Amino acid sequence: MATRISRTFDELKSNSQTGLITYLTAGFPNQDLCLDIINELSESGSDLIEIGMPFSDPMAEGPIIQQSSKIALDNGHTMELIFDLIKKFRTKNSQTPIILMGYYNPIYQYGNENFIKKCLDYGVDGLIVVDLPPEHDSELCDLTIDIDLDFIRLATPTTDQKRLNIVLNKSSGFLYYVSIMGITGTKEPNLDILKEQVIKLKKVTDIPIAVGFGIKRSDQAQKISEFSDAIVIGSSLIEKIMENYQNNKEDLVLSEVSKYIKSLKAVI
Amino acid sequence: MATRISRTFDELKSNSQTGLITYLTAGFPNQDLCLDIINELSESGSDLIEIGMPFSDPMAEGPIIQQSSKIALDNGHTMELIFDLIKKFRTKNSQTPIILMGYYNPIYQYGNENFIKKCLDYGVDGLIVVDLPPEHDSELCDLTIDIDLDFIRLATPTTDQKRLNIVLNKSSGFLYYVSIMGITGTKEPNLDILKEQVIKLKKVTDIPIAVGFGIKRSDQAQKISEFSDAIVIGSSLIEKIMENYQNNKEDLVLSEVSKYIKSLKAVI
Amino acid sequence: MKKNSYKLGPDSDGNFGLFGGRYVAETLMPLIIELERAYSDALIDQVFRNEIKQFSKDYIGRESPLYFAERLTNYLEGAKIYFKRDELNHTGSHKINNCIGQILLAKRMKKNRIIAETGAGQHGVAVATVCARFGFECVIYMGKKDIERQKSNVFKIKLLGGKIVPVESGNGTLKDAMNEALRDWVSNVENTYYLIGTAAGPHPYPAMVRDFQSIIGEEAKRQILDKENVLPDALVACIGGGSNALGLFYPFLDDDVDMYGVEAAGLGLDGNEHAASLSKGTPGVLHGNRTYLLQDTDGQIREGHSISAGLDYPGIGPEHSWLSDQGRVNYVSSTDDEALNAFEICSKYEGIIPALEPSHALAFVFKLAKTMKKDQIIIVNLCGRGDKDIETVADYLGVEV
Amino acid sequence: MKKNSYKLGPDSDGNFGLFGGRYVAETLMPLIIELERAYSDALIDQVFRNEIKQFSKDYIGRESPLYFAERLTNYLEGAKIYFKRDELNHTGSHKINNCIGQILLAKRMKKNRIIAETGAGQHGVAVATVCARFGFECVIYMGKKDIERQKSNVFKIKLLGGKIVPVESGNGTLKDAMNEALRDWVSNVENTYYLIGTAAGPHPYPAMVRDFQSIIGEEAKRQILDKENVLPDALVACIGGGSNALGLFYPFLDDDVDMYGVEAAGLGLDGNEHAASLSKGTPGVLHGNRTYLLQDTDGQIREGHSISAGLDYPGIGPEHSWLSDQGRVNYVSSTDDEALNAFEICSKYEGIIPALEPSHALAFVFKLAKTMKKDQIIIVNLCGRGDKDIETVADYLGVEV
Ligand SMILES: Cc1ncc(COP(=O)(O)O)c(C=O)c1O
Ligand SMILES: Cc1ncc(COP(=O)(O)O)c(C=O)c1O
Repeated sequence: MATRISRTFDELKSNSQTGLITYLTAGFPNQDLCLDIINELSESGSDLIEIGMPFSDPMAEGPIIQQSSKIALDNGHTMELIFDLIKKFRTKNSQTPIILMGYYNPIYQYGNENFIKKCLDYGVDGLIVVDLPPEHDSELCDLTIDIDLDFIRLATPTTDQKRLNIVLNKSSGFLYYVSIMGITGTKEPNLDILKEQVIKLKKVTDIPIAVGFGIKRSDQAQKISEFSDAIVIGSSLIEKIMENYQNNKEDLVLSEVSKYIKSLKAVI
Repeated sequence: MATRISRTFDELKSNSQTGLITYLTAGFPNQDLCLDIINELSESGSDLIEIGMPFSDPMAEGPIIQQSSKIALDNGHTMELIFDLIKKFRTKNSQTPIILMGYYNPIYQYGNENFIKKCLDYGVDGLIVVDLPPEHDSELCDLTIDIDLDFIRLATPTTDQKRLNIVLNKSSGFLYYVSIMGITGTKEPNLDILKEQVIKLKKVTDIPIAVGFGIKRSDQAQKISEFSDAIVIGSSLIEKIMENYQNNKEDLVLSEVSKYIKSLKAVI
Repeated sequence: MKKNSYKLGPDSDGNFGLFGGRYVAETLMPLIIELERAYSDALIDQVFRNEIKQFSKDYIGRESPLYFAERLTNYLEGAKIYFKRDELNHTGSHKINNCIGQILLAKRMKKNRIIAETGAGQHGVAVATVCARFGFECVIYMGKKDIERQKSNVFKIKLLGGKIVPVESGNGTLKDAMNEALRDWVSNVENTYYLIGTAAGPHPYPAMVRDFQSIIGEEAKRQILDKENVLPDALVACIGGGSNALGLFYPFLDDDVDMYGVEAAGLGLDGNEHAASLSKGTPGVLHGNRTYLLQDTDGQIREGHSISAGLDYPGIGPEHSWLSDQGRVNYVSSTDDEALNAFEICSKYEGIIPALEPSHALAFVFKLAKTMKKDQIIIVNLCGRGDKDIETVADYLGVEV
Repeated sequence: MKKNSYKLGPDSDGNFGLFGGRYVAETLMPLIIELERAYSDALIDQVFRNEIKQFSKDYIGRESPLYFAERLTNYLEGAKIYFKRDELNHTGSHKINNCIGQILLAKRMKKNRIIAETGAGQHGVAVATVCARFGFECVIYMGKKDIERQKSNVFKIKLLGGKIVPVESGNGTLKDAMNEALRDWVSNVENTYYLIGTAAGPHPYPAMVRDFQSIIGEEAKRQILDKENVLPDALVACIGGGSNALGLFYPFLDDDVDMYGVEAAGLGLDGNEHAASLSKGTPGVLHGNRTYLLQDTDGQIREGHSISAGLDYPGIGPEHSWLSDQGRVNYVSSTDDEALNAFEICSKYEGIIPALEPSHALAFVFKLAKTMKKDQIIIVNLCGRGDKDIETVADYLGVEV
């Protein structure tokens, strides 16, 4: 079964392009603007969009994404509002894959089956659950096996060969390679080492490889795009939005986002 | 050898009188006024005078005498000033016995022999050292054996028969009976019990018995005088001086002292 | 091992039935697996076991006494009450038992940078203590609010050479400090050992902390048999994350002994101002394990409240969640007021000022003892001393300290 | 007993040579003699001895460890340093050893009103503790200034049910509190027991307190023989009134072991801002005994000064005066600064925050160890924990707590 995600990667590949994946926290900076930004992201060239599900205790995030989650929660974020957001997005856009990214507890509380059903109904294409390692994810992952919902796993610099097999087993959509040892938006990857690691990965899997967690500047993006199938931009995007929004330049948010995405897209 | 103290008691006895012993802290309220008060005391009818040697840690005294000691020390009291006081007193009065009362440490620091010699030279007649029980007083007491200086010991309601013998051995001058269990100027004695105790004492010793520590009012003085050889007035006298002195009625101090002593003398 | 034992958990993935596990970011998984292996190796290494024994004796001051609280027993007119006195340990609580175990493990693993979270600062002090003793770098994550509330523990940590990192994220309290410590760990996996302070977190922590704390129950068992020649009828301990309680309970799990874990009911279980994760929470996933949590219907974690800073964690160690579902241990709670009353009575009747945490356990003992016969026996874990709580109690009673 | 023993004192009047004795008001003499008799009787009563043993174990938490301070030893590069860890005792210092002994004696004597003096509040807390445990009335005399400086101990005493009487007389510090306690005693001889906190006061207190504290040295002797198979080369302890030092020294007095009592040199021995009664005082009589005192030439007692509230007593137990004159024990001193430095180093290197009192002993160990060989052994009495001193130290270091 070809999901929207694999179709997107196939297309990118056939065009010899590297994909651009952008991350935005649901409900940030507010529900309406969030929708506008997502629309803008896809229009400006984001090939896939990750939507972060805010959580009170986002233990893998750096300060920027933490803050965006907190703002969303303080704004009264609920899981229903995420689905509402996706529904509205899908009324205009049926192409760009949407990936929900977050922590397990909100999903678990929502009810795994219920959650998966909603994802399908509303047009979600993939899931990344940060704190569900392969050893524990079957209760969620197994529900996605026969449906059009990719279960995307992460590999990191600490993932050794043996572990990689465990990670890759049942992975679908793409493999999210965490380019640094750390949390989102903090360290910068060492590009030489990163390249080596990705090349190694490519030897053992056919699944596309997206690199994320430390990418900020277009020079990095450009270099990483040379050896990966997609790059993920998260914290730096949120930071741009935050700056403009908090300085009451709400009207500038969309144009800045557009400019930033286009600048990245241009080099990869 | 008949000391000034025994002569005084003999005289009182032959007149069927109870003696009045007054206590004043040396250097209180100041050196000059202290001398004037002592003179006034003897003129108003005090038969014997105890002069308190101020000590930083007067553990048997109540708040009033403590305070008088502190005032004297703050005024710069020294042992030499006591002897100076006595010297001046003796230029006008060679009759009234003077008893130095205090704690051992200042004496010990002065040097026991030196101290005893000074006492003799300046006309001191007796010593009361509050914290030198018979078990420990030989180093001072033995120095007084062949000289005109009485070593006055204390008995208390806690002194049992066996202990009384120890106390009385080497006692001279008079026996100071502490009428209460406590410190100076606090509790009032129970007169019935006190009477019994003094009568018991009189059965085992011929030495005069002075009662002190709790006597304040003339009605008490009167009753105690019926069964004792002398009464000691201390805290209540100091209190009278303190009141007048601290209220800047220095000029009234002497007349008030005189009035008080005469009122007591009249009833005993 | 017995077939029908309550002591068999966790399984190799760290599960106690539904609970426990290793719900962490992928970066940490290899490290956590390495930790588990190192721990299993250490457990069967006589050198390691001897080191723990020696430090327990000479450094912590174990064994801690089992003390017959005669005056309290007479006051309550019920069962005989014994105190297991881990408040006498070096640094004033049971926390050090675990810290000694883990620091020796860190040493074995050649990790010389130690990180930890702390709420009230008790665990932070214990960690800084063992780091000082072993000459390791020490970084303590502590919520900004907690830093302001617990100045003397903060200063102690500094005296011990520890570095305090103020945590401003979230609400600036314990749970945020734990998040921040996990973030540090992800970022410094290679040289860093995360020294978790209670029987929670990802596998192997819950089992490991339980094992290091089980000395409490092992001693208590030997001691009560010495003194009374029978096992106790009931064990009582307070529950923050659950380490002191498990430490006492574990060695008795297969014996015919009632057990009561006492959560903090704060201002009462009706509202949200409590920290009774088991009584009032629902299963969820936080800080690396599945367990009962205080959370809203969206799965967002709520702050706990308790007058006792060591109990206001919104979760509970996974083994407790399992023991509760199994019905093996009874979970009850005491309010702020009840704990304070117990604090005062214990001080006045036994001359022992307990920490506010075990005061919760004592408050429950006050109720339990009266329902029991005079020849029955309760052991309550007096897991911390009250020195640290003097100001809190004075505030509460309106006294200026 | 050996003929040539240092352990024979005092004689029947309480004299250690020139020192000691019973210099009290006549009202107290019968009581003090009764106390002495009761104490002698108790000493040979197996029931009494067993009670002490049991409370030492279950209530105080004895024995206290003898701990090899490996990191400090390596740091100083001299003799091997062992800590005798009486800071782990219930209430945090050696004071409780004596309090348990005396409260059991008071119980035997059927006195149910206990009075005591306290300076920093450590002894006050220990007394209030044992009073709570035995249900006795407890009245603590404490200087007004000290009450202001030591609020948390004051509050602890109240929590324990003790009544604090502020002493305004004199300078409102420890020595005045002792005077006031003696005044109370004289006034309430019949039902009142005066529980003196150090090896001073009138006979039999110095001997009795020494005996109750000797458990420290007895244990240490057994422990060092266990660990090293030899006696130590030197013993070091701080001196306030001298009880913890005597407790450690006494059982070794007839052995070939050097001993150092460390007084508080405050701002230095040159001025008056110290509490070095032996180094700088002269013999005199205060608080019921003859001993070295800080005093002026008129025999008026001077206030001591030390950063450590437990050391600024202007006197010293009489047995120390005797041991000093005999040349058996060396009396040295550490300044405020030296003690604080030792406080910090010990915290950082051993993870043990010592009280400021034993920090004086440690400061001397720092000098002594360096003059000794690596196979030689020093035991230092770590007689109190530093929790109580956190504020003082923070003030000194200019940190806000
Ligand atoms: C004295 C004391 N008791 C109990 C606790 C709660 O932790 P646990 O439930 O892990 O024993 C703490 C935590 O700080 C504590 O300091
Ligand atoms: C911890 C500690 N050490 C020492 C002392 C000094 O007393 P001593 O010399 O009687 O041991 C005190 C007195 O309060 C104290 O609290």
